[in-house]
Amino acid sequence: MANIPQKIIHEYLRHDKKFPHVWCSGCSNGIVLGGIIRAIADMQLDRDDIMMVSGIGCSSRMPVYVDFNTLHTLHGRSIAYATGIKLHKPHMKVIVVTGDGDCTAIGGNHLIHAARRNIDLTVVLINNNIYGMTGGQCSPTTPHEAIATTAPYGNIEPDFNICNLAMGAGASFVGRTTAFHAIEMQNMIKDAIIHPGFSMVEVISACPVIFGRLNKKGGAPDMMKAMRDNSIPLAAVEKLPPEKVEGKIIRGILRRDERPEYCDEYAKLVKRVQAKEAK
Amino acid sequence: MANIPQKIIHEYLRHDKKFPHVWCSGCSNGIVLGGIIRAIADMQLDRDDIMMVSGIGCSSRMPVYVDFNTLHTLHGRSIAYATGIKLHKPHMKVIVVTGDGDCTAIGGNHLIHAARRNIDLTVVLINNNIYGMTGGQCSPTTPHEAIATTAPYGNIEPDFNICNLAMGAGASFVGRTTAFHAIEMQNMIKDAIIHPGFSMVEVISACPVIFGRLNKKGGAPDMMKAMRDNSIPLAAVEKLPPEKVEGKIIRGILRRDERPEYCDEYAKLVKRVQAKEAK
Amino acid sequence: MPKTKTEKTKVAAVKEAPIKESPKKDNRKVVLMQGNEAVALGALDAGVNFFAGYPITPSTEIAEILAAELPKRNGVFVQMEDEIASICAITGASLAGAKTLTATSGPGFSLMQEGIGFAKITETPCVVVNVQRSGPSTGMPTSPAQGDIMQAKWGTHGDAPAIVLYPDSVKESYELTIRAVNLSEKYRTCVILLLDEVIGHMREAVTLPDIENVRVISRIKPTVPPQWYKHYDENQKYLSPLASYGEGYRFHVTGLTHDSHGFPTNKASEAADMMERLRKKISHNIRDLVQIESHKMEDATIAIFAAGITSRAAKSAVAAARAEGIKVGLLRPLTIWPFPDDAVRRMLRNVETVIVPELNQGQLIHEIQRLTKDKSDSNLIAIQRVNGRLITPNDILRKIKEVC
Amino acid sequence: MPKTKTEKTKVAAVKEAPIKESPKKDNRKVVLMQGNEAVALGALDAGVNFFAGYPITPSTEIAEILAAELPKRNGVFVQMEDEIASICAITGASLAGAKTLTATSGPGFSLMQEGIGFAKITETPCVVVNVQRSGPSTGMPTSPAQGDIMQAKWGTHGDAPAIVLYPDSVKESYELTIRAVNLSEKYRTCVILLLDEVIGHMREAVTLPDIENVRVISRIKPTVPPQWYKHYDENQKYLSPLASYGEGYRFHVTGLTHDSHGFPTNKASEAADMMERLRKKISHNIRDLVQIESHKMEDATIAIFAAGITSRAAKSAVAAARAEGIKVGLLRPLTIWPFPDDAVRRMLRNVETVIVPELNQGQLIHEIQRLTKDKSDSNLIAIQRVNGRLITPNDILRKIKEVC
Amino acid sequence: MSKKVEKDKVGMIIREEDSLEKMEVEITEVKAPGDDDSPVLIYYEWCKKCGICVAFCPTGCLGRKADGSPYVAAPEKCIHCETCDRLCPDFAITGAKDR
Amino acid sequence: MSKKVEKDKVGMIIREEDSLEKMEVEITEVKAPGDDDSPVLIYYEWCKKCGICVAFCPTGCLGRKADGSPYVAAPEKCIHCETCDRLCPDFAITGAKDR
Amino acid sequence: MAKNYEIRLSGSGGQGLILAGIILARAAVHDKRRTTQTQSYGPESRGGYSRADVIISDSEIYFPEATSFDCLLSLTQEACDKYIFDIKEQGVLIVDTTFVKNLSLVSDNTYEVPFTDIAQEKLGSPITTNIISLSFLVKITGVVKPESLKKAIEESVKPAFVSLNLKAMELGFELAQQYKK
Amino acid sequence: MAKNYEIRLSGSGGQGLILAGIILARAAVHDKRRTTQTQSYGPESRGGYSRADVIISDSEIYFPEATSFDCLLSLTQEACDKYIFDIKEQGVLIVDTTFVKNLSLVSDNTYEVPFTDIAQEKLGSPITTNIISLSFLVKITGVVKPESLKKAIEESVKPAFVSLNLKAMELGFELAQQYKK
Ligand SMILES: Cc1ncc(C[n+]2csc(CCOP(=O)(O)OP(=O)(O)O)c2C)c(N)n1
Ligand SMILES: Cc1ncc(C[n+]2csc(CCOP(=O)(O)OP(=O)(O)O)c2C)c(N)n1
Ligand code: SF4
Ligand code: SF4
Ligand code: SF4
Ligand code: SF4
Repeated sequence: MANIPQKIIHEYLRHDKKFPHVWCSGCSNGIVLGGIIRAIADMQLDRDDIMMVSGIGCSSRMPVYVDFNTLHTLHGRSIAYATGIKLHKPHMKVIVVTGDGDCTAIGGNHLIHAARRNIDLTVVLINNNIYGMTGGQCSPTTPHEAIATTAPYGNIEPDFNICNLAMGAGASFVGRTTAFHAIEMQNMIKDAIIHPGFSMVEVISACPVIFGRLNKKGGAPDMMKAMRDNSIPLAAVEKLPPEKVEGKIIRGILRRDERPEYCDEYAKLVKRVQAKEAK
Repeated sequence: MANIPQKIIHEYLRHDKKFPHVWCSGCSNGIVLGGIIRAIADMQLDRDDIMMVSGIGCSSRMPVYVDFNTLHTLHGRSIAYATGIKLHKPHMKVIVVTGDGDCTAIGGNHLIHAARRNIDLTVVLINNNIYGMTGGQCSPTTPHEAIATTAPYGNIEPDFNICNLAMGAGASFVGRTTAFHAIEMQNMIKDAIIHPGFSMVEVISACPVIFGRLNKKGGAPDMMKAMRDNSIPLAAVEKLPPEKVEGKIIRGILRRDERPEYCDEYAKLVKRVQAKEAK
Repeated sequence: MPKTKTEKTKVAAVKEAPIKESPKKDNRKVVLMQGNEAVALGALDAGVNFFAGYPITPSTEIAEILAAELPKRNGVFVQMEDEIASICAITGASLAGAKTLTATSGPGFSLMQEGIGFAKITETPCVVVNVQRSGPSTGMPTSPAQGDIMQAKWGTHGDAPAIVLYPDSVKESYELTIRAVNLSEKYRTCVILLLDEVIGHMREAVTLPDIENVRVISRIKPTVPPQWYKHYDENQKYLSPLASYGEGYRFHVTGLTHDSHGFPTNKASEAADMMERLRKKISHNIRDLVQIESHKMEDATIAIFAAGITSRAAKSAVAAARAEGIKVGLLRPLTIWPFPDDAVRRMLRNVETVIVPELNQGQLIHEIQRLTKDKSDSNLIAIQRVNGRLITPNDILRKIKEVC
Repeated sequence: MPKTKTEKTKVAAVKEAPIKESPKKDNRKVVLMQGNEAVALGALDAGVNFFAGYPITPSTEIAEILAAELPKRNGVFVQMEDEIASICAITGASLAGAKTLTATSGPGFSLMQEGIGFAKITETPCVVVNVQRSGPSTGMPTSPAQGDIMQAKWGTHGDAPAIVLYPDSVKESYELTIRAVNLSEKYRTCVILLLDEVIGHMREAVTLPDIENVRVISRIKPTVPPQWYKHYDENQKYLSPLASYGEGYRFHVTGLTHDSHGFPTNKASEAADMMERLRKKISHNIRDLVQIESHKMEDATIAIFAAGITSRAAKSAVAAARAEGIKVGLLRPLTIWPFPDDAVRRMLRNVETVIVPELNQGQLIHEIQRLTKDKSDSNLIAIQRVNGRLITPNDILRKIKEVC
Repeated sequence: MSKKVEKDKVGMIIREEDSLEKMEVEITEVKAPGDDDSPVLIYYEWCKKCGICVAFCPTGCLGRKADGSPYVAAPEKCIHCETCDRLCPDFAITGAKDR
Repeated sequence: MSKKVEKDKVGMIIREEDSLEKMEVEITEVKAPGDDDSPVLIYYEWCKKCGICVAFCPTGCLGRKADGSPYVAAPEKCIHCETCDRLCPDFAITGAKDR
Repeated sequence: MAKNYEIRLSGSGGQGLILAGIILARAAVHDKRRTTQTQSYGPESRGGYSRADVIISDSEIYFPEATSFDCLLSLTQEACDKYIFDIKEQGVLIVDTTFVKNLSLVSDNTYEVPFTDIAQEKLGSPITTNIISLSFLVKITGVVKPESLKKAIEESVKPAFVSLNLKAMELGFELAQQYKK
Repeated sequence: MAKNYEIRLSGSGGQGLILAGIILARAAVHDKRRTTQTQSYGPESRGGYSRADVIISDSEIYFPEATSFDCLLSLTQEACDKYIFDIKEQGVLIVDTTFVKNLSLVSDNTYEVPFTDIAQEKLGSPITTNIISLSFLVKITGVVKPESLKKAIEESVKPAFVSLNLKAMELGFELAQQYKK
């Protein structure tokens, strides 16, 4: 495999799977997959210890392509499955790949409870503002007034600020970045994996074929440019006047707290109970 | 009925229902029911327009007792049912009565989505820190280290700050009070009903028979005293040094925003679409 | 246009034809549409004014069309956070007086089961459309299967009698949607419409009736003053008037076992009353509920029993076999639950062999086994396919030839 | 202590007795315990080391006991946010190598249906205990019913063959819990244990076996190197080795229709293979799976077919009737799904009348109808009760006398 | 009748059960120890003796009997603040002036 | 072979289907217009012609063909920033030095 | 078939009858006899109706609910009214006259004792009514050995309450002596 | 029973075959004939396999999927290979030689046209390949009237694209003229 592009990435792909992958031309899902792989490669983690779990959606098709332990579950339930795995095998690095619909519509309850428990999962939430897989229905993150097939006259619902939601639920690591900011993304995912507790990285992504077309956002490069131009790093927010921040995607690690991790706490409980029993 | 105590309350009770009600001696649920009735009486709302919806739990038994339109639904689903009712009959005042387990464990997803949509429901969340109905299992609001029948060695999970969760989800009116602060509660519920949008009032409550006994909290009066002594009004928080605030229940209206209400937005959409069609 | 002779014998005595015969047939519009589209239009024509749903292949078009259409007619379309919320929202809206419907597919249908049980025990009208896809679990979302037939009856816990309709064409999707809404209103229960993926996505020309020719049934409203109102006041046929929230009848509804006022009870006698009412309003109205098509059965010695898309393969096979002189007919249930026991028993009495093709591992066949005591197992022939492909006319024809 | 003569004929040929006979019988502990307690202890003795659940009457004690016991044995107890999360968590943990179980009741069981289908299609071992209460919907949470028998088989969408066990006593609750865990591991599927509310809460003296006498079956681990590993590599009896996550076998699992490696497929042939494997691993192992008790059936002219608590009323009735010289016996399925078709057919052949008492509006009766082609409907007698009370020995005795 | 009913019901909260008619609630008569001129009315049929009213009456107007139930110990002290009304979980007491 | 395959596959993304074996992915050969010494390698088999690499190459090293696919227009401009690597959703291009 | 001895303890939630049933069943186990104990209560486990059945036998017990009682204990009027007609002909009826004021059926085997009043009086609280009445029942009917009952009580109540409950047991035994016909 | 005319349009997702099928079915409706149109595609609606079946008849159509084709249109090699053997004896096969390079079966009724290349060349983009090939098919087989096809196209594509697609139709008709045997 001397001459193939992106050696690092290819090392982690399942070569007997169908490539090019299933995602549309220009879809950010592949970029995020690249970011996750690079983060893991950077850390030189043993791939036997990596568990990738997803729900249902375009983004949730990711696990099939990578040579980790992989589990493609039910729509909205990835975090619940991941919780079971992590609790039984706490040494594994459990990465949940999920879409905005998967994680915040049908799966919202599992997200907030994992955040509350502070169980050491890393949730990479690919937010393309739409249901891609099913062809363009409204998602809880579809912007107000945007078009979706179930919001043909423009969406009247307010969209979730997912990071606020996760923080409201008590998440100890919350970050937001975009597929355009690939290095930032890679590093943020790395930080999230390292973080001993629940972590969520929201990656703002482009679905050019469904969301883009419905909303006349141009092609993939245009949508990526929009990510570049409409986002500002957290560090810059304070320095800017409010009107320059308004409506912008704020990128960065929004929260990073040290809190007792759930599996650790359980292990301590076990120790405590057994010590008492021994007496 | 000249001589009965609490004339106002009795006017709103269903007299053919069993009284005394089902709740244990000293349980706060009755106090909250009183607060809701007083709030409604204060506003002189037509009882035909009042819809009370609940899930399953001790607290959720409330609707059967009051002479409103009442619906006792499934565990966790009260808000989803209420959403259907409100959308079809937007003129009704829809009050959801729910427990901490009902609303934040199994029902968490509906809570956050109703908050996001800003649909004009008033959620009165009776937080007794435990599953009362089923006999004392851990709830997402059971305090760390507290005893529950499913946490016999003390709860290792962190508890939700429900108000933060609701605010993180985008709720436009969020308040917290206790069953002890009955006048404050009554007024806050009134404000919440008046608020044109999603509102949630968390009422910290005492379950003396289950939570109290498991955790040796004394009788109902003791638990009510604890509410009095361990809570501080929001207004006072700023004036106090952080160590005096730490661990305290903060009471007050924590958020009250004006945001477009969902049924209104839908009505506008209908108008807009029909105007376009007419052309 | 020559028409194949197809005698549609409706076994049900008093058939509520959802479409009245129109006097001015020629003016009607012929439209090419999908089964899912027909469901959406049927819902609108039946007066559905509230839809809450969550997208899922292959049912999504129903939601998409209603999202566009309902606002035009003062109806509510709302996309909920999941299927559980969807069934709850339509049940709530129905209690507030709306005519409601939701649409989903296998995974969502499984999630709705608790809510379906609630609608049934509270006797709240609503319609759930399940456009079946290959299962179990996520399965093959764009492939057809008929795997949810038993689930449509038995999916929720406890005993909860079911009304389930099953069309075989785009036109019938339109008609049975109207009928489903009508039956839900009349019988105050959650009615289920099972579609095959192929029918949901298939396009056929449909002659839409003028709207004034559509027979729409709406719930009976109470006429008594509020104090006299009983939420479950059965009349002879176990169908009772239904008040709506917010209109002066401050009634109580609960998913607990309840008395005739709707208040919770643990009395054995009241519990039994409630359960009997739920059962009898179905079992005592079988003739009104059951529709079954009998196709070339008069002289048949072989019968095929098939529903939905599979019955169309069967019809092709029947035609081909008859062309070769084989006496074969088709029985097709339009109402799949309550199962048309009597009709099936009667109509299969005179045949020697029954072939039951279905896109699953054996569901209808169990019912036919139950109802054909006179036939040995070798005269009951199953054709089952679960690979995401249809049973074809040839598959059936081959079996017909094997047994004839 | 005189013992009533009860011949427990296990029809299944190779019965996996979960408890081996102990040589030192006298030393065993006799404990008064509840059915729910017995389930919890059975789970622990079977090696369950992971429980995720959500409280619900009347199953809660199972969770409560395991919350206390699992930490003592390095197992995990976690209370999830709901029943959906619970079934998902145990399935995930099982794929990571744990032996898992959850417990619930009707409403939670309905919510778990989607997840149960996922465990079945992915062939992941796990056990769901459903302590049945009166339904539908919230019903009467503290009252008994046998309303979820059909749901246990048909509750999830798509075809998904089921293994469902049904004990009739506290002791058998213990034994069948062990058996359920064993079968789930052996057959790599979600096994369901149905309890009656009365059995869950009833107390009886149970002689617990020494733990070394409990026969525990654990999944076969792969012996091939990771590159050769197929996640669904059937051997003769359709039971294939199962790797765990995190141990070098980086396999893929999906709820989509998949090939033998676990990767998604839309190929008709692979889809058919998968579905056939799911079906055949049950249907080809019927003799291993089915257990049925035959009680005084040798000379019986009347048979009662009953499960769980109702079979105990039946046994009382049998005793009373026999005391009056009436030749009546009882057939009781311990395995309710797969339904013991052959055994039932064979054992009912010689009786004239079959009485099927059950705490529902007719579930088992359908299966018996199907299997008794030789009997007219009037020789099949249903006793059904759905008012939250048990069918009593007298209820059955009365019917016996009516028909004898 | 007041005394008797009060006594009879100690410790007994009866719920509906088969073949027993629902317990009819009588709200025609109020049993206060003392007459109807008492500043505070207590409805013992509904009182569950939790002690909340006694604990939080700001003036010490209420006392607690041996069985836990409240009584008006010092009628003159009542300021009609309605604290007892609002905090009673069972709507069984009122100190309201207008009642 | 490279040219031919490239042409053949224009507009065609083939997915598995019955009775066709899964498409075998060949990753033994890289088709770059120019030789293997090109600073940028492009694997046209996987490229979906989204245009992202071209749009964001900071130096203008890449150009876009009529059919939308990228090519190395100005090899000398490549600074091996790996932007194209990271932003290509299909892992079809690399400007990495060490590859 | 050997005879079952069927006992129903009835009253309302919170009166501790289910615990009494468990203790009785435990005692039977100590007697090396077969036993089943079942119960029924309203959805509200506190305050609703409540009953516990115990069947004791020397042979296998099939149906675990008591259907006709060898002994009925009723601590409330409602429970008494409901079950009194299902007592066997020679069955024993024990009622707590603190609450049970009317008996529609009285026989030689009827015992009317104000258990709650006695508990309040002699032991300062009504909380031990269940044990007093159970011990009374045991002594009157002889269905289990007194030592077994004692052992069962010791196993079944929290250590802190053992001595109180044993006192209650003794009190029950004494009352039985007193009331024995 | 009158004969069904069965057509399968096959290729891959994104080639617009389902739209072509709908247009064909609409045209049949305009001809006042009976028709069914079904389709099959992979879970990924974009890029996966795709086929549309149209059956046109004068009598009731039972089974709606084409099982043996009076006409097969294949725009990809894979689709062609898969379905070619199910063409009826006198059935028409139309392939897009831009992608279909090998034909395992050629008859008098086989038409090999590089539709995609032609679309690219003549109309500047491959996007109208579906309409060109469909129009070709219509002209060759005469299964629907050209006017009906035109009407159906006008009804089925967005107003902005009508003229482009009508051009494509004309192109298809011309090609048919050219290739007609
Ligand atoms: C229970 C259930 N409901 C609905 C679906 C259908 N469904 C599949 S993916 C999806 C939405 C996907 O959206 P998102 O999670 O945002 O992912 P994307 O496809 O945009 O990456 C839906 C609704 C399903 N598979 N299961
Ligand atoms: C689907 C489902 N799961 C579980 C239950 C059992 N259940 C009934 S109430 C309840 C918890 C109630 O707790 P909470 O909402 O805090 O109310 P409380 O009783 O404390 O007022 C549970 C778990 C149920 N009824 N339905
Ligand atoms: S539909 Fe959108 S999210 Fe899905 S693969 Fe295509 S571009 Fe990506
Ligand atoms: S258990 Fe707790 S919450 Fe429930 S009624 Fe009793 S005191 Fe109130
Ligand atoms: S009204 Fe106020 S002062 Fe009077 S008794 Fe009640 S609490 Fe005490
Ligand atoms: S970014 Fe990748 S897929 Fe897109 S044009 Fe460049 S090489 Fe091709």
